[in-house]
Amino acid sequence: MMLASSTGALGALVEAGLLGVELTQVQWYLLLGTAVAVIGMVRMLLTRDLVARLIALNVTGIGSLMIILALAARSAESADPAGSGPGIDPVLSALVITGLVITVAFTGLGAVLIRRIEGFPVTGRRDDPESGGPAQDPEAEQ
Amino acid sequence: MLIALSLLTPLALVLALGLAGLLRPLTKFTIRRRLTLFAPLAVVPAVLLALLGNPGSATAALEVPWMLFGAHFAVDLYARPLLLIAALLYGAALLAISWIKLRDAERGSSALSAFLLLSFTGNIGTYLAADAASFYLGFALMSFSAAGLVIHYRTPAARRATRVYLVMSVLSETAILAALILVASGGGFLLTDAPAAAGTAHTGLIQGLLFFGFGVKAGTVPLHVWLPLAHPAAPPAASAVLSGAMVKAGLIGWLRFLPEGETAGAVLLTLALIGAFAAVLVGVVQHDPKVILAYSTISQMGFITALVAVGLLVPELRGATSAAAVIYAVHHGLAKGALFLGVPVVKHYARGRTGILVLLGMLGAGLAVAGAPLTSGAFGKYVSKEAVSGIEVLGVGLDQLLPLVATGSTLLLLRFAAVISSADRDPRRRADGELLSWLGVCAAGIVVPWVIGARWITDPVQDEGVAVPSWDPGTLWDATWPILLGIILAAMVWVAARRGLLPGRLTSQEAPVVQPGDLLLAEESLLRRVGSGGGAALDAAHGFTGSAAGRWSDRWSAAAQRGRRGVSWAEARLGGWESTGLVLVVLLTGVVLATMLLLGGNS
Amino acid sequence: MVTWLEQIPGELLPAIPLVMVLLSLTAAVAIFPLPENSVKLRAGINLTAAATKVLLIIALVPAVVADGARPEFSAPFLPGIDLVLRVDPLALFFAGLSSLLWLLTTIYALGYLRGSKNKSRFFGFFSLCVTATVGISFSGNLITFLVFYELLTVVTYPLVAHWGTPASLRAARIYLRYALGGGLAVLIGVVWLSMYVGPVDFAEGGAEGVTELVASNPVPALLIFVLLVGGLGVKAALFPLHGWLPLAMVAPAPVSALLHAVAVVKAGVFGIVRVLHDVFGVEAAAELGVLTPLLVLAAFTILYGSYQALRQQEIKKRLAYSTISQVSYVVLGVAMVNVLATTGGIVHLVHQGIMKVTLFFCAGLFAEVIRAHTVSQLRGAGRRMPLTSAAFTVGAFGMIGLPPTAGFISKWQLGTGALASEHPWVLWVLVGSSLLNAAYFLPVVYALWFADPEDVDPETLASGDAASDAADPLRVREPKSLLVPALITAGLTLFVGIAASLAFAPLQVARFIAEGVLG
Amino acid sequence: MNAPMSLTLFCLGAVVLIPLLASALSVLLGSAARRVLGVLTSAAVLGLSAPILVRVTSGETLELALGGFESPLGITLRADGLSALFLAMTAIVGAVVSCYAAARPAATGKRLVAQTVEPATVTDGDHRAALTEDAPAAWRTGHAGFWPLWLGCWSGLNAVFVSGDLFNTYVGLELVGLTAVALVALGGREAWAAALRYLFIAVLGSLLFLIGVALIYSVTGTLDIIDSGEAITQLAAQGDADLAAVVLALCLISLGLALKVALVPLHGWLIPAHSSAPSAVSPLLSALVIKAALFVLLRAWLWVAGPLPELEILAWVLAGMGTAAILLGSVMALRQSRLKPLIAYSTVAQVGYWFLLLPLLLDPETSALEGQPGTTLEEGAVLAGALSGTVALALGHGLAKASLFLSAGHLKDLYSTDEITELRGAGRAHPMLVMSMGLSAVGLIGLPLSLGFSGKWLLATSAVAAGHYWILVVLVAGTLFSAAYLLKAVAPLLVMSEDDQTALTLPQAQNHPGASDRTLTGKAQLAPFLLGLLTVLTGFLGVWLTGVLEVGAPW
Repeated sequence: MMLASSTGALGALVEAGLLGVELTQVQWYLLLGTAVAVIGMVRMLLTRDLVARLIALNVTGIGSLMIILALAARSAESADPAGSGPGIDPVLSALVITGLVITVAFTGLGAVLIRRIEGFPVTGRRDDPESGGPAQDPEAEQ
Repeated sequence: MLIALSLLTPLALVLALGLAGLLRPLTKFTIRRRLTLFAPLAVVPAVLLALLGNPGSATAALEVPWMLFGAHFAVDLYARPLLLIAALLYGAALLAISWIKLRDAERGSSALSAFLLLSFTGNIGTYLAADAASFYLGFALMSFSAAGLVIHYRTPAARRATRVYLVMSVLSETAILAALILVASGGGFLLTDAPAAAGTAHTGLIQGLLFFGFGVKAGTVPLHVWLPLAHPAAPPAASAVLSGAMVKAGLIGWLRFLPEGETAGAVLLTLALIGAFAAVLVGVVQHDPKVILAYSTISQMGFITALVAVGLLVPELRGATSAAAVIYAVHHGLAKGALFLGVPVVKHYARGRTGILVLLGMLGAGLAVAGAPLTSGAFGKYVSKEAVSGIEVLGVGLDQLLPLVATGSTLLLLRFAAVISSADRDPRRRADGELLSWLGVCAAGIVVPWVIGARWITDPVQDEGVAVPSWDPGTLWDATWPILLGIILAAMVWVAARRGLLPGRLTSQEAPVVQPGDLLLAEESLLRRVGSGGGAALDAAHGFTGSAAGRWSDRWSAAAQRGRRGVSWAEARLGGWESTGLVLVVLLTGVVLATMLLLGGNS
Repeated sequence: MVTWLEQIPGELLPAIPLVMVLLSLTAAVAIFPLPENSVKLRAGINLTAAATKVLLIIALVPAVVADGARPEFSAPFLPGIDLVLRVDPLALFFAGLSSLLWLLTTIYALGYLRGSKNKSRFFGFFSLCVTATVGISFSGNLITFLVFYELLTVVTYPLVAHWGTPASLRAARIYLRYALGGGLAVLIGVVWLSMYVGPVDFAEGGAEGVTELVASNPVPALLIFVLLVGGLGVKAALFPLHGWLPLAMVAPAPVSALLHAVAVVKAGVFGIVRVLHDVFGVEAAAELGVLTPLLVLAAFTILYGSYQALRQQEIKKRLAYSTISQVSYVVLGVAMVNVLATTGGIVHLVHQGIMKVTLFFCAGLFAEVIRAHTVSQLRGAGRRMPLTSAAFTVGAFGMIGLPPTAGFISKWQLGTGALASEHPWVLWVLVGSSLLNAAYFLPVVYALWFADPEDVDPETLASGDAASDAADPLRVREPKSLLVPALITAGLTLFVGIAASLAFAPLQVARFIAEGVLG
Repeated sequence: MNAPMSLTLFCLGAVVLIPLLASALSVLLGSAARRVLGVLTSAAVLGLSAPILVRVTSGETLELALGGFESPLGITLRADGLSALFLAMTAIVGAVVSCYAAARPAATGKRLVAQTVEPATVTDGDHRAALTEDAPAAWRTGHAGFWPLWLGCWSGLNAVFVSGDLFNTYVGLELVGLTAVALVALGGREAWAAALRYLFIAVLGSLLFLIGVALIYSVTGTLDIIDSGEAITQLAAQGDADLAAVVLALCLISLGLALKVALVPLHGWLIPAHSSAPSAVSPLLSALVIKAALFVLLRAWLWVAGPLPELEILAWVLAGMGTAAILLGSVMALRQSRLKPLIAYSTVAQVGYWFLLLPLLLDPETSALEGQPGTTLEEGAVLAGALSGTVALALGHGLAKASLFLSAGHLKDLYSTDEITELRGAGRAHPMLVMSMGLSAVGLIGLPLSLGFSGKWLLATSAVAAGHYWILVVLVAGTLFSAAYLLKAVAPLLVMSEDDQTALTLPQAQNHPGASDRTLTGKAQLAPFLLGLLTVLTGFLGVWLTGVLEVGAPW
């Protein structure tokens, strides 16, 4: 939610030409992608809550993939400047797809681990006989 | 070949005695008993060598290339007579302790004869050695096996004597080692050219070391302190050998190695004369007969050292004085040996049939030591007086001073006679090895010096036998007046003692006014003070370095501790999740910006 | 038997150094997995390996010393640098000493450790240690020397820590700290030198290129020399770096006998001799001006070691400090650049080894049989253990430098060498140190023979009585397998002392080496 | 193409795909069958990597386009000297650890099992069947999930080592990352948190790496390592503005990989992960997984970027972080009281050694040495010396660390504690184990006769030749520190008895399920001993290693 508001504000600023910077469409997306990635990373690195961190991880992933798409567009654009349609470099797009798949896999694994760590909230509190310590104290994940 | 034989037979016997220890106790005892019986025969090859090996002949030289640094042995002018008397004395000593009935034999006599054999080998080794290394080998073997003789009775006195003897002989050994290395590196490895080599470099140093080294053995003042302690402690046979033969090793050392030098000669002469006379003063007040004899040895050795000193002072006379010294040593060895062996003989055989024989023998030996006319003593003194005629010491002719030594020895002998006559008797019926060996030594004492003097010692200057004193009245009187003077003095003292004029302390029966080994107390305390002072200083230094090192290592470990704490603080900071993230972000932006600037800069 | 050895065909010779090194390595590999109770097999392997090693040395002696063969074996190890095993007289000298004493110490250890645990581990590391020592002696260039030098450190650690008590572990840790520090210093020196000069092959007058290096830039050459000698000085127990030796006396007797009298300490000194003679060459070292400080340091170590020995009451500690001072004789001799002194130094390498091993054997025997660890407990031991005391006395006289023993020969050579060199004051160091040696060995000998057993404090007297035989109530049975090696080495000390100028006696080989180096 | 050529090419492809196939297959099998399959696959991979190694040492680089598709779209596998060496080390360590895991299933982790119910069949990946609420869960030792994950990780590693282009390297890295996180998670309760943290780090690292790769592609137009390398060198020659993008890409790639290799400031995740992982997994993590990231870094720095002078700052930063790693890692290792964290910190310290060569690469021909008469290392050799030194150090570390972690894990499983003070005197009961720890300590400290020594020697000589004397100081400090903390770990095990001869009492050994297992555990101790022996024996391979690295070297 905080994320959406910040991108919106940035977009408004650019529209207003306040920044006085003439951006081609590709550079605009590059900037946007870097912004999303940086925000995601900062958010991920600073929160304590695991789930929020996982989501922030996804946001960083998306940000970086946006950068790659922008790069793909830039190189396609430079390849045939007067090219007909919105040419995207095929190789980089393949790169993006694989990146997405891998981020999803990691998110799945992360979710399972978080659920394990927070000790099956669905089936009630379970004192783990073997390790003794309370299962889900938040500092555990430091 | 004969040299090798004379050196090896005693060693073989000692080895056999040692190895016997491995067998079963019973057989061990019988084999050892039988071996000690053979022990006196071990000296026979040495006697043969002395008789047959005239210097320069084939039998008189032996070269063993593989031993030490190439060992050379030779019988030369000086070695031959000393070899003979050493062989005779050791033979007599071995005889005295082994050819006696089991009941009278001392406890552990086989150990005693083993040590005697070892010191015999060492002793003749020093005489026969012709190169510095073998000389030192003989000398060390002799002095350390002598310790075994002194400690034999294991009494507290014997222990103290051995301790003192060991300390002094270690000091003397080291000094001699340094001197020999100096001589050898100066080119004097072979003894024939040792004095010349010693003269070339570090002469003063070498002389000092030789004085100290051989002085300990020859009993010159102030190094004589171990003699009066060792002789009473050692068994009589051992002390006979100690003063008869071992002390002469010091003499042969000086003759072989000492280079000429006026100052050295003068110093040695003064020490010798002090020794000769002071020993008499201290000896007279002693109660133990063997201590008296020990002091008599010190005074006689003073006499011989004076001769050697003269040889240094006036190089031309060196040949004559050395010859005279050797003859006198031969006489003194046999006579003193007879006296020492006589002490137990008097104790066992003074009563009964053998009494007269004992009296005659002791009287003869005593007169010889005193230098009465017609005895070997007179011959020795005559030859020495001839050699040193013309030397002045503080205005008084040396040939006047030397006879006074005779008076001194007469006084000592009279005191000895007085003490020995009142000693308790433990008569033995049948004559055994002890008596026989004593008689042998007395006979040799009478005959051998004359034979040696006439035929063996060719005066290198006139190249013929040393002048044998003709019995005209002049020489007779020269020989007798010192003795008469001595007797008169003794009579006066005796009368004073009778009248109670002498101070009580002097004649008190128990402790003699001056403990035997007089200077020893002073030297011991000196040594102890030096040792403790040095030790304390070194310990303090050690403590200081120890604490400095301690302080330094504390500082070091404190710094290391601080370093570790700092690192673990940093680690704790870095461990946290946020910090890794923060660090990453900072690193990323920092590096990117830096490279951009750099690139911006040069592109 | 010797003639048979001489017929070993020429081309087999280069294989001998490799075989020598691999021999004890295979022995070690064979012994490690052996179960504890297979005593026979373990003893068999040990003794055959040791015996064959001594035989090979005997086979090499005529070839190397007489007709100057230099068998060599090399294998690639690092780019541009090979592992080279070369046999020259100095190598033969040290390898001969260590293999002979390894044979004797193995016999001794077999008896000594009869009752104790994990013997396989002990003998495994024991033969590894000898592999390292033989490797050190045969190494042909500085890198191979360094490899075996470090191997020696690693392999001797478990031996020092054998008893596994916290005290022995602490001592082993300190030893490792010193030895690793030294090893690192040598590593840096070797890297730096080989960077300048390439593979540093030992050559008679100094490795090629080193003399130019010393000429062109002396400062790094000096630093390299200091690093090398400092690193080797740790094992050679030179003054500031000797702290570990007395502590390592906690190890079992055979370990302190072989290691601290022969292998470890001698490796350090052997290294210094190699660096001085075959890496820098004596002229270059003199040009660098390092010889006099080295001489002063060695002299100070001699006096300091003897002084410390004087203050120790424990026998093994006293022997340890005496080792520290005796080993510096070798450095003293080599640092004085003339044939006589160098011969004295090199021959003392062997003589000190033989004498010190005898003393450690006897110390082990005293500790084992009558539980005597301090000098005062030794009183009257002469009557109860006559043969051990006799061996100890021979060793002690050797240390003092009295004639019939080998110590006299080296002391005489060093003395004459000192006077021939331009440092005559060294003679007084020798004299002083023989006095100090006498000061701390003669009381022990006196206590052995002349002190009465009665005034021995009762409990050591009682402990000895149990095993004494009937006839002499005090005589104690000395175990054969411990006694025989001690007597052999004592006999060797006397034999080498007396027959010093025999054909291949240590003195002749040492003179041959010294003449080879100094011309 | 003649027969043998196609055979080795087949091996090249098979070495990646066979473990992947086995991993998939093992999911379907029971736990006993998985162990057999695991051992078989490791033997197969060992067999496959041998011909590759032989072919490469004879001097040619193997290239295989999978399925015939040429480079832009198809996957090209390329095996040169560097990859052959890493492949071989991974095969050896992998095989030995797999045999260990097969011999001691208890070492493969802990699983949560409902008390009464037969252990539910394990579905794919790590999703556990939902447990019934009432039956109390109990931890059982041994987790069958180990095998599929480990074989998958192995195939990922091989993919990274032989991949010809950057994108495949990325895919390989991801596969390794994913399976490694899961493997850590097998370690039970406290391992989950560490696994999660490792996950975040891995993903972050790979995202940075991905952006870097994309940047390089956008500049050079190709993903293939060799082609992009040539393109970049041309760019550098023309001094093109795009060079800035390449430098930025290198920064991102280096930092991403530094995260994955746990270089010091970014090493927070490694200690909990490696020390709480099961005893069969932590050797794999320390010895192999972080090596993949190092391998890619070397590829990027030497093959792709070619030593660009502009990378000066980044090189010095990384080298600084490396030195900090050595010092901090060692000091922290000294302060640990438990064995596994100590060894983990030792890994952090050893990682520092591998980054020391970067400044060397940038200006190897410094003038420092022109004046020396006897310089042996001519100019080109400094680069070769530095690289072979680093590779030797990495491989030596792999072998030694695997053996050390296996032994420590073994002790921890047996006595359920790895507190050093409690394990005093363990040497008496496990002489073979302590012996192998000693041998690996020799390898880690870098004493002679070990790969570590040859590595340090090569690095030191080339550093001195290039005038970077500071490396010598760091190496010496590192050696001393490593000696200190390894001694601290191994020495207490040798204690036999207290000073007053009282026997030492070890904590009560875990009760083993069956007698048969006892013999197997005894046998299992052979694995660390074998690895320890290898660390020492490979000491002789210094020359051979430099030769192999010449094959396909960028200069």
